[in-house]
Amino acid sequence: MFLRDATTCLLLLAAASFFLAGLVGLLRFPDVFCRLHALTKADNLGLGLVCIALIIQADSWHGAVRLLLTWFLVLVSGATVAHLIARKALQQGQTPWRNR
Amino acid sequence: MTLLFGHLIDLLLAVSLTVLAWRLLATSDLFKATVLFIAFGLLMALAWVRLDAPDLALAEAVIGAGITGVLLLTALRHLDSGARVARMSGRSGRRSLRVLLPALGIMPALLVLLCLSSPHIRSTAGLTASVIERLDQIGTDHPVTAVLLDFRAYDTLLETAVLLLAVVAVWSLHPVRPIFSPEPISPAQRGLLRLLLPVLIMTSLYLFWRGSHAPGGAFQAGALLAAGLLLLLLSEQRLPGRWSGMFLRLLLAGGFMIFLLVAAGALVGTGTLLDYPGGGASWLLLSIEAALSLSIAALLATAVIGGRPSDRSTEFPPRRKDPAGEEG
Amino acid sequence: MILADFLLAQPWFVWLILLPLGGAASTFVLPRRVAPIGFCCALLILAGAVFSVCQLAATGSLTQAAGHWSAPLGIVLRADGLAVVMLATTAGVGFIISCYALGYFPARGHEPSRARYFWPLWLFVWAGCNALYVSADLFNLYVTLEIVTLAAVALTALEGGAPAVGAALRYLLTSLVGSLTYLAGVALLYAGWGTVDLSLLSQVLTEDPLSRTAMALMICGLLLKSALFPLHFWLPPAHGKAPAPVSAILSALVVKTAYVVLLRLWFEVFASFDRAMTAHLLGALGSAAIIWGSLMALRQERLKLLIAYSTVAQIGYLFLVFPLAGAETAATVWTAVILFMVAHACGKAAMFLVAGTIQQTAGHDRISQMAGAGGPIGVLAVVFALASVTIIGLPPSGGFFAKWLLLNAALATGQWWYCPVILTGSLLAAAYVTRVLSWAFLDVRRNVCPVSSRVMKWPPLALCLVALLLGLAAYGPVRVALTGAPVTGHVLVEQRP
Amino acid sequence: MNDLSVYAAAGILLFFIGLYALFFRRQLLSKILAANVMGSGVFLIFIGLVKQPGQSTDPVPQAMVLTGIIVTLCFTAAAIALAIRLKELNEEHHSATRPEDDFG
Amino acid sequence: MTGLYLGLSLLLLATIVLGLVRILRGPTAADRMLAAQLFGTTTVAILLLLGQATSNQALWDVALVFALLTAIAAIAFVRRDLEPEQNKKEDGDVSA
Repeated sequence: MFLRDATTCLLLLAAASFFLAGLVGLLRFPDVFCRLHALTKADNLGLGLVCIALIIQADSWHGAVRLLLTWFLVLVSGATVAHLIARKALQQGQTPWRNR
Repeated sequence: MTLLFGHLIDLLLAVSLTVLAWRLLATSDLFKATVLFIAFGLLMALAWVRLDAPDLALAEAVIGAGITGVLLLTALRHLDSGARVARMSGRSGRRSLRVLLPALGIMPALLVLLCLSSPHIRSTAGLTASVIERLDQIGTDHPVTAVLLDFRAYDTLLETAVLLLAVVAVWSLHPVRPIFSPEPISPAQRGLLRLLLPVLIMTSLYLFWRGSHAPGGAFQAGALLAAGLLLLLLSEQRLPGRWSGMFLRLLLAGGFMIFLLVAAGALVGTGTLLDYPGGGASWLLLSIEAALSLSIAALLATAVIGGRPSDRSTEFPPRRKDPAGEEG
Repeated sequence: MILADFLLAQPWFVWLILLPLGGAASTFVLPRRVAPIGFCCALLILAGAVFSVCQLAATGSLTQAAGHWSAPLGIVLRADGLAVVMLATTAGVGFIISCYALGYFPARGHEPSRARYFWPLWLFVWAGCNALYVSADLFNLYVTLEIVTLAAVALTALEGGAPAVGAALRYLLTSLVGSLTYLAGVALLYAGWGTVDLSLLSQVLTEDPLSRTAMALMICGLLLKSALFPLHFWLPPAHGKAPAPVSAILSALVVKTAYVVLLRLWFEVFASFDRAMTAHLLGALGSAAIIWGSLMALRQERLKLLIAYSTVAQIGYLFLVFPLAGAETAATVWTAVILFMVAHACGKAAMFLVAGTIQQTAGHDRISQMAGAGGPIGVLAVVFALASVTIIGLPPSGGFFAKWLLLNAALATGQWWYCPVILTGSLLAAAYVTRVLSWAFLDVRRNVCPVSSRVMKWPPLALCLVALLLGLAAYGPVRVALTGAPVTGHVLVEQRP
Repeated sequence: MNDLSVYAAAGILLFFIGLYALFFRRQLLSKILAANVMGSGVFLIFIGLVKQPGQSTDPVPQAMVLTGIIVTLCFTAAAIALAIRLKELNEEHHSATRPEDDFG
Repeated sequence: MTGLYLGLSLLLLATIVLGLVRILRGPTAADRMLAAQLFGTTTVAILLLLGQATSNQALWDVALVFALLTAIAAIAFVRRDLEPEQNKKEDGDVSA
């Protein structure tokens, strides 16, 4: 019981740090292509950790399945949308930022 | 601790809703306003959750984040070039209204004070108890669905009329134009559609089925289906010409007409409007709901497309022929 | 015999909601048969309204709880005198407008889409009006108001030009503000007293800041929707630019819907409140509307705009009711306002329909260039003149009788200053009507193209005859109007010193 | 005074912000958004005032707000269709009469 | 545990509020759309946590619906056609 709660705590704290990282990325990265990483990597990972933390707490299998399905959908949508937005930005003539 | 966090969430939500509304209405960049409005919808859904109204959160999620978003983003193409034409033609009165400014500043403050101090607020029990009490007389055990489809079914009938009316009004204005850009669709988008659509339909069925005993129901399921239709539309799927006539109109009006027929049948049979036989047999409610869901999906998607299908049975909505060319 | 019993036993006031709704849906599904379906529907509604009047006269007051769920949980429909008079007026005026529309929107013209969408939208307006009159539930009233508004907006835009679409958009946004403000008031009332039923609220409502705020919000919202001066800015463009039958619908019927809700609130829900200040404010705004609307009408260059401003002025009379409704004059003003609404609906609809015919014959509606437009037709001039009689308020019209009752009430309550306002309004009305008549009908140069179809000539005549003779046969309508009315006392036909 | 009153207060503010913007903004889309914000404000007032802490929310206003949300969506769709039509008509008019004068 | 769930929801809500700066600042339309997309993900997380905190399973349905619909606005954004960014002139604030 204690172990379960402790794991959940740890996972949630980790998730919080990923979400914060995503926020910093969104605010501080120099252009849209960099910021897309905040969306696709940090936040989706954070959500994944939240889902796992809640699955540990879940007492029925269909709750767990719903959580996994939610994460999966967000993951797929996030990846696709990042690709689409990047493509659109390139089409509109934005050039990716380079650190010179 | 728990209570404090709850309070802080409520406070933060309320403040950010207000600030967001102010920012989105103050900007003159319409695209920015639209994106802020989508974010506003997200926060509204969270507010409904905090207010313990998951039905409203569901509706706000589908309508605020999904359908209104598509509606506004699609409309922007026609509206955001140049503020001059997109401006109301009238000019009189606005200057004189400025004198009302102080009143507009003081009134909210007064109203807030009043509502928070009134002894009547929250002293009445409301109707929760009487709804719960009568739930076993009817064919559903989710209170909101019971109110929508039985206790205040007449409101719902008229609301469905408003939905149909909105489509009639939109269609009366102009023939449909091609609404999306003709450039090729990314294969990733097609892949996403193939993945999302089955899940979306399943979820919609699930919401529909849950509606009889938990948050969900005909409206949310229909709106979710409408979002699915819009996703199809965004991927260049169209209604073939032979279906964009009578079939489409029957689909749009079907839910309303069935509801109306049930109401009229009850009026002939029992002399009372919407008095379901057998105290609201669940199969009857279920079939009304099913027809309503389908119609609502079609109505919302059609209202977003904005424009009537042409008389010569062509695809609905039409394709844009020339990538660089004129609209219409 | 069985059939007759069955028909008489039907709750016709409920059928009057379902019939146009069904008609609207079927005309939408079958766009090639709109005119026959729509016209049959109008006939059925007319018959239903007649039945309703008979039932009301026989039984007193008609009520029904939808789905057998009584208030506060369910929605109660209630047809009292006011509701039935309005149902009958709407049915009569609506039937005539439907006849006229058969000629105005030819189904086989070069622009079939206008006819195709006029009918479903018009039937939606009709259904919304009927549902509104019989509703006894504040939230249900909101939904019906929205049906009427949305359909009326789409009808306004049916004309197709940029001015009409702009006017429709402004109408929509203004109405939306009005109904949301009204809804905010409903929310406060529900939060405080846990019901939205009119009669339950009138029993439990206590006068305190919360209920007074709710009252203020609801009244403000409804004032915006019923276009009382100075909130009338959206009305003239919308009514002036719409197609003629639509203008008739808007001016004769739609404007009065919000006002009917206001009457119900004032005389029923908030009846026990101390509202002298509000009443005087509404009376002052009404007086200003009479003077301002008439003066603006006098200045208009376009016939339809002139009639639209005349509507702004006539709305003002409706609001004189609030200050004049004293303890012993309540029944008098109640009767007066109902008669006034009936007379104005008939007269104004006739005027707009004539204006539409003139516009189609002459190709424009500029008053100064309209010389002779009515000449070769004759009947148009007669109809317009007869309709003016009730708008001005000359005997024996319904307008005269209503104003007479208002004057009596003003004297009986010692508020003599409303008398000059009413009289000035009549004089100004006479002035602007004479201006049209002198330009269009007396200066006959028989050089305009001949009149269009017959259905556009004769139906308006019936309307203005009704308006004209209403004053002579006022006993019936007055008796119906006072059935189940929330007022008591006598109708002061004669002012006692 | 309790924790949920903040939503009612926010609702009142949203109502007035929307009202203000509706009168003073000139772009049509802003006006339409303002009406939506007003609507959200009214709905928040409705539920925020009715909700009692620790109890489930009264289903009757929930159903009413659901109806209100759908009705507002219908109005939004109609208003946007009207706005697009108005802009089209104005453009036709301007390109027909004064093609050079197309900048505000 | 409930305190932790609510606290984390509060934190996530705060990241949304701070992230609004990106929508307000832009500078390009893609940036704004991207930020809105990010909020969708965060909202899903908040809903899951609130659902767990109040043990109200209906909120997970709301989260599922959000997860399904996060993509739709962004897809509408890329599918509408738009003049290139440079042509989009910032109109002066017309509210004055």
